[in-house]
Amino acid sequence: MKKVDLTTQLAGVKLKNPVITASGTFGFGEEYARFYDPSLLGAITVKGITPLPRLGNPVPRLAETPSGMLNSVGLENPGLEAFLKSYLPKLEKLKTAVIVNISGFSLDDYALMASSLPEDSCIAALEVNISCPNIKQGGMAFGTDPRRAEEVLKVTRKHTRLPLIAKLSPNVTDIVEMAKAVASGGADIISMINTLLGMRIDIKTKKPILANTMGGLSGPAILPVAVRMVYQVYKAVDLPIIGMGGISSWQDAVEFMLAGASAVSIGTANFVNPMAPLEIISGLEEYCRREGYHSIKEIVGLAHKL
Amino acid sequence: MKKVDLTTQLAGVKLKNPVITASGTFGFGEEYARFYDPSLLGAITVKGITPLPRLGNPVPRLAETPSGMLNSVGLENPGLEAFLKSYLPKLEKLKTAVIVNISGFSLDDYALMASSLPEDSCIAALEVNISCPNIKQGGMAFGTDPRRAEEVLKVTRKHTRLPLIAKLSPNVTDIVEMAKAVASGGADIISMINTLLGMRIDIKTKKPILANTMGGLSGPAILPVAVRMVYQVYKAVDLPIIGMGGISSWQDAVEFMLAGASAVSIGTANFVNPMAPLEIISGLEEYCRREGYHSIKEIVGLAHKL
Amino acid sequence: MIREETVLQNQLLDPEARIYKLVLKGKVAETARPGQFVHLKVSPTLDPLLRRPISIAGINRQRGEITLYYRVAGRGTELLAGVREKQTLNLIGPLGNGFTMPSGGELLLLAGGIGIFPLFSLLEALDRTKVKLKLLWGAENRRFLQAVGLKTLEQMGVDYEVSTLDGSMGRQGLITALLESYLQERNYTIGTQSLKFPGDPWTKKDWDPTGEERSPLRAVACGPQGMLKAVTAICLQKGVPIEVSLEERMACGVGACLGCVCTVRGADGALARKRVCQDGPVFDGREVVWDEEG
Amino acid sequence: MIREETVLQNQLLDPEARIYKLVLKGKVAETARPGQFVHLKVSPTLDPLLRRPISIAGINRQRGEITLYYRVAGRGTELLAGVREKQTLNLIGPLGNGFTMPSGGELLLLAGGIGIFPLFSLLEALDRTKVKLKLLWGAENRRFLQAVGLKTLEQMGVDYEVSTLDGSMGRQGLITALLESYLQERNYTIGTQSLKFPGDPWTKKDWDPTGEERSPLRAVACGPQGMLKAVTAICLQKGVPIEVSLEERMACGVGACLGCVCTVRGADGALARKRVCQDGPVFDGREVVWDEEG
Ligand SMILES: Cc1cc2nc3c(=O)[nH]c(=O)nc-3n(C[C@H](O)[C@H](O)[C@H](O)COP(=O)(O)OP(=O)(O)OC[C@H]3O[C@@H](n4cnc5c(N)ncnc54)[C@H](O)[C@@H]3O)c2cc1C
Ligand SMILES: Cc1cc2nc3c(=O)[nH]c(=O)nc-3n(C[C@H](O)[C@H](O)[C@H](O)COP(=O)(O)OP(=O)(O)OC[C@H]3O[C@@H](n4cnc5c(N)ncnc54)[C@H](O)[C@@H]3O)c2cc1C
Ligand SMILES: Cc1cc2nc3c(=O)[nH]c(=O)nc-3n(C[C@H](O)[C@H](O)[C@H](O)COP(=O)(O)O)c2cc1C
Ligand SMILES: Cc1cc2nc3c(=O)[nH]c(=O)nc-3n(C[C@H](O)[C@H](O)[C@H](O)COP(=O)(O)O)c2cc1C
Ligand code: FES
Ligand code: FES
Repeated sequence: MKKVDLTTQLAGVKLKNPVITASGTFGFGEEYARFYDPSLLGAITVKGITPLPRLGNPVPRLAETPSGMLNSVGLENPGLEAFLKSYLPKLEKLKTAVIVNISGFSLDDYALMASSLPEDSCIAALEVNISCPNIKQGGMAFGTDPRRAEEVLKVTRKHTRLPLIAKLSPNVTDIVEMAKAVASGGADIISMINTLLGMRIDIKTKKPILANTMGGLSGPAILPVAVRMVYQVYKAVDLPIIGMGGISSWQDAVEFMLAGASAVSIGTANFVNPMAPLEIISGLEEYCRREGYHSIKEIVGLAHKL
Repeated sequence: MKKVDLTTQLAGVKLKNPVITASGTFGFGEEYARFYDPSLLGAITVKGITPLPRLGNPVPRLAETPSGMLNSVGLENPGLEAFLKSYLPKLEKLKTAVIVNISGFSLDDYALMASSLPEDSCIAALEVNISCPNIKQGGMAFGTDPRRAEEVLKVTRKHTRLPLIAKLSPNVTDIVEMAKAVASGGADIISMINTLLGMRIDIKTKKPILANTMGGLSGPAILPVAVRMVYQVYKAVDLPIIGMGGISSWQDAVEFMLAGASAVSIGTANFVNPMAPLEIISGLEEYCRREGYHSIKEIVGLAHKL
Repeated sequence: MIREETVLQNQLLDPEARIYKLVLKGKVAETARPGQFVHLKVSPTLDPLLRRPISIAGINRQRGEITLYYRVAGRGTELLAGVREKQTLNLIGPLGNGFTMPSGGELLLLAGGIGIFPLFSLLEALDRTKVKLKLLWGAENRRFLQAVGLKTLEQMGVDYEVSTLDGSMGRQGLITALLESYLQERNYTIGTQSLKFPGDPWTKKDWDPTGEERSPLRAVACGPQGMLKAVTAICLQKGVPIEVSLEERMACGVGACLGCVCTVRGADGALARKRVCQDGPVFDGREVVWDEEG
Repeated sequence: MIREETVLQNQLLDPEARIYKLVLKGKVAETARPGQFVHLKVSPTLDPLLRRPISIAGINRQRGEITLYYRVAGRGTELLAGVREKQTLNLIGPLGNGFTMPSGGELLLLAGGIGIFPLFSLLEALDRTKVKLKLLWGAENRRFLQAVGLKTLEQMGVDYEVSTLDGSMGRQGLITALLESYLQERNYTIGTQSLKFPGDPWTKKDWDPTGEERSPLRAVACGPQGMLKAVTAICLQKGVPIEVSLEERMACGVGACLGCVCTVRGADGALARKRVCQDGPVFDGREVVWDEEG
């Protein structure tokens, strides 16, 4: 039996396979090392970093929803300095491609982070998060206005030679317009989708469950919205796509790739089944073999072609 | 034990209880009569009507998703004339308030339907559907552009004295902006949400499952998005709200009412549990009794107050 | 109509094709007719959300039992396979129109693969002292046929012929070949002209052998869509009236969602939609428009 | 860490409070420590999606068994209640840090309602020839206490006092009153000053009775947040070191999602977050900031 070529090329970024773990769901790469060696992954994406440390929002930060969950973590993170000093050296040892997710409250924030993150480390790319629904200024506001999204990308682009991934918010009327904006801002890759804005109310206390009232909806529930958006953007914009949103099985991953994703990212599924990313890697390989493809690249965007 | 007052007043519309069945999920009121007497409901909403009969989209029109489903029925309906001649007389006999959902491809379409639907029949209100994701012109396009949404409401308003319900699409960046637009266009009531645009791909055939490629996502999966939007609109706009999107239990219905809905509409849940609307009516009553409310109206919007 | 029925048996018949036999005790048996189906809830949770339609393959009114056969096709039927005896299953049914039951003449049953299942209930219910029966069954291979129903057919003493794709039993090839030679052998002086719709409006008479009957032979078919289309074309061309049992993805199962429609040509010649769940699943072969453009 | 364990018992203890005892056989028992928890998958489908954290209340290393007690609180525990013997349950565990195990002195256990459960495993594991034990338990009423654990406590020969809200057993009122009189009666010359954080940095010594010990008495508490806050305040004010087992809504259970944090005051006096699942669930009472503004 011939081996299937799982290597994936995203703009300049080479991955050993197309399976990535999503920002905010995989800590800083160590938490899941008790289950398997993270170097088996195509890449890992770390929790969103901001220039200064953040405590994030108060608890409760989580609420379950049908086939999904809400979170309002609010970008709790150690800040840029501590990331560089304490986390990056440990990430270096994981021997896997690292994507650093950066979030800001102003254009300067993005500029600062882009210029501070080293270009010659395990960092394979920066994921520019313009879509976090859990913070008040900045965050999603950048991700729902095409002009501001373009600006964020332009500024970030100026301050680093690392490949830039623009992470899109699904909370928009026209995802294609947003994708075109970040493309013209200089994004090399598009990742999508971040969480949908949602909320739940506790019928006993009659208050919102989340201390922050609203939160980001993730998990299988949002999969059909994510597949649709990947499909639309693949058709309209000529950049590689990292697809995510509710992927919990290799079948889901295949669906995203057929829709046009060159790689996939696994988020909420890690919480339910820590082995999901590895099961997805072998499921993708097996699917290609069974269907007679020699390389995983052959299935990208097939749903547009047949 | 004192009886709880379930009567509900929506603008001019009086309902015996706040539980309505959603357009497109309850046929023309007869289909579920084998399970219970539809006059027990607060109101029923009929399938979206257009001026001319429509065959709708080809099959497959349905795809299941985690805790949800996609449909691309595409407004199959008998047309205005047949509705008036064959369906309205039968609806009259159901002895329940009827909401007629009207869809159009142009402003003239809405004007025609508004002027043709009788003001002195079982029709309690018209629901102006500006949010159907399954048709190419019109439909959702009206529902994602605030100016056009306002225009549709204005034109419809001119041609009928029936109360107007504006049905909002969730596929927008800013739901509050849309709600304000339909309010200023003359809507008496807001109903929300229609379906989220989604798609699925068959990994065996590598083609979209729905013949129409994309479809509308409904069911429990979308509940947190719907609750969030009802909450936002209640805060910003002073019109009564009919809340819907994924309601399958009385607990869900309470959540919508606490968020700000004066009534709730049950859609996809009918398919899974035909008795859901009745179970929700008695659950709401029991909840009020247990929590010490004399009238269901007291719980509307409580999540904003405590 | 919404019922909790008790599982008496849930048995794997064919490990390769993953086909199960499910026997349920409850009220559906009281009113069920051959060709109808039940709409099953396969999980008590919100996922998978929708019910699953399964044909009623056996009806034992005395014992209050129905028999279903199902193939594990995806997540829903996978969960169904895990259901154990004595558990209950929530279902809606019986639903749909069912087959027309002839009281005489000859009935030709055409089954493709697991399309045999709904035909079992028809076989069971027919008065075979009055109606002559012939069954043609096309499938993958011998193993499938044996696991799924040959024994049942033999016990019932049904006159049948089979075809298999790999030639491991009966004639090699498709059921269409079997059907064509059967009609040729019998050299029916059946329909003198081909049947079509409109211009050949459907009348109950076609199915009433005591009336002035054009064709003593009628057919009923169940199987994959391609097979139904092909056998319908052959039958109508030879003037043999045919009923087909269609499948379509369903949500409500009761005619409310318009999810499961098929396209038909109405008496006025115009295209129209019918709901497989409520107006079917059994349709007159003449009215079905197989390709929407047609 | 991800395991399929076999259900040996899933028994309803108290029909009114809906409390169940669940005994599982598998590998968790090999390494589990008192105060840790397991993260259970309650449905094979995608809904409910998340795992449920349940404390380990009993560890039998020889037999490879753990015991859990759970209250039916919502959809997830409702599904758990339906699990039958011989089925398997998918779980991750053991997770969390567990209680500090003293090797001498006196340990005061403070339980609020079902907060008794994780304390069972501590009771079981302590060397009671070396550590003096006292348990104070506050609950709703006598029925609850009897159904949930009094028998177990008596079999173990534990010295306990209870309080009930309705006065149906023990002292009427809250556990705080019980605690205050206990400390008063004993008239401890324990901490001469109240314990706080920072300025009173946490040292292992507090828990090491062989060292130069300020307090021979230490406390461990588990129960609702309000009770934990109150008993912590009392203990610290009297100079009694206390460990508390916190609860918070969890997604990952392994420290990756930052969903389950609590607020702590670091050694530098600044507020910081810790993860209940990974850095806890057991925390030093002095570091916990109960109200974020605090
Ligand atoms: C009237 C009718 C009678 C049927 N009778 C039988 C029978 O007796 N035995 C049997 O094995 N099968 C029968 N089927 C097909 C059966 O309903 C599907 O195989 C089953 O729904 C697949 O569900 P799943 O969850 O295993 O597959 P999935 O692929 O996971 O299902 C996903 C969704 O697609 C739908 N779906 C998938 N395949 C089909 C299909 N072929 N037809 C309709 N919906 C589908 C499911 O209902 C579900 O909503 C019948 C279908 C219809 C419409
Ligand atoms: C470390 C830890 C140990 C625990 N040990 C026990 C135990 O031994 N026995 C026991 O009965 N309960 C214990 N709990 C509480 C138990 O986890 C919840 O009662 C349970 O998750 C409720 O799930 P549900 O689906 O029944 O309720 P639902 O309300 O339907 O749950 C919805 C969501 O909220 C979460 N949730 C709801 N209530 C709580 C809660 N009180 N704490 C944390 N999450 C909650 C659920 O995990 C789920 O994600 C523990 C909780 C934690 C954090
Ligand atoms: C708990 C949690 C925290 C998250 N934090 C971040 C973050 O810091 N930055 C970011 O870009 N996305 C964040 N996300 C979004 C995920 O990366 C992902 O886009 C989203 O969850 C959809 O994928 P999923 O359904 O597979 O989880 C977070 C998601 C979750 C559930
Ligand atoms: C099969 C189907 C058909 C629908 N048809 C219509 C329609 O004709 N007009 C309309 O305004 N909404 C239509 N809807 C949307 C529902 O009325 C409702 O807004 C949506 O399904 C969300 O509610 P639910 O999650 O409870 O189903 C349809 C929904 C479904 C599932
Ligand atoms: S399944 Fe709803 S109309 Fe047939
Ligand atoms: S539950 Fe994810 S960090 Fe604790």
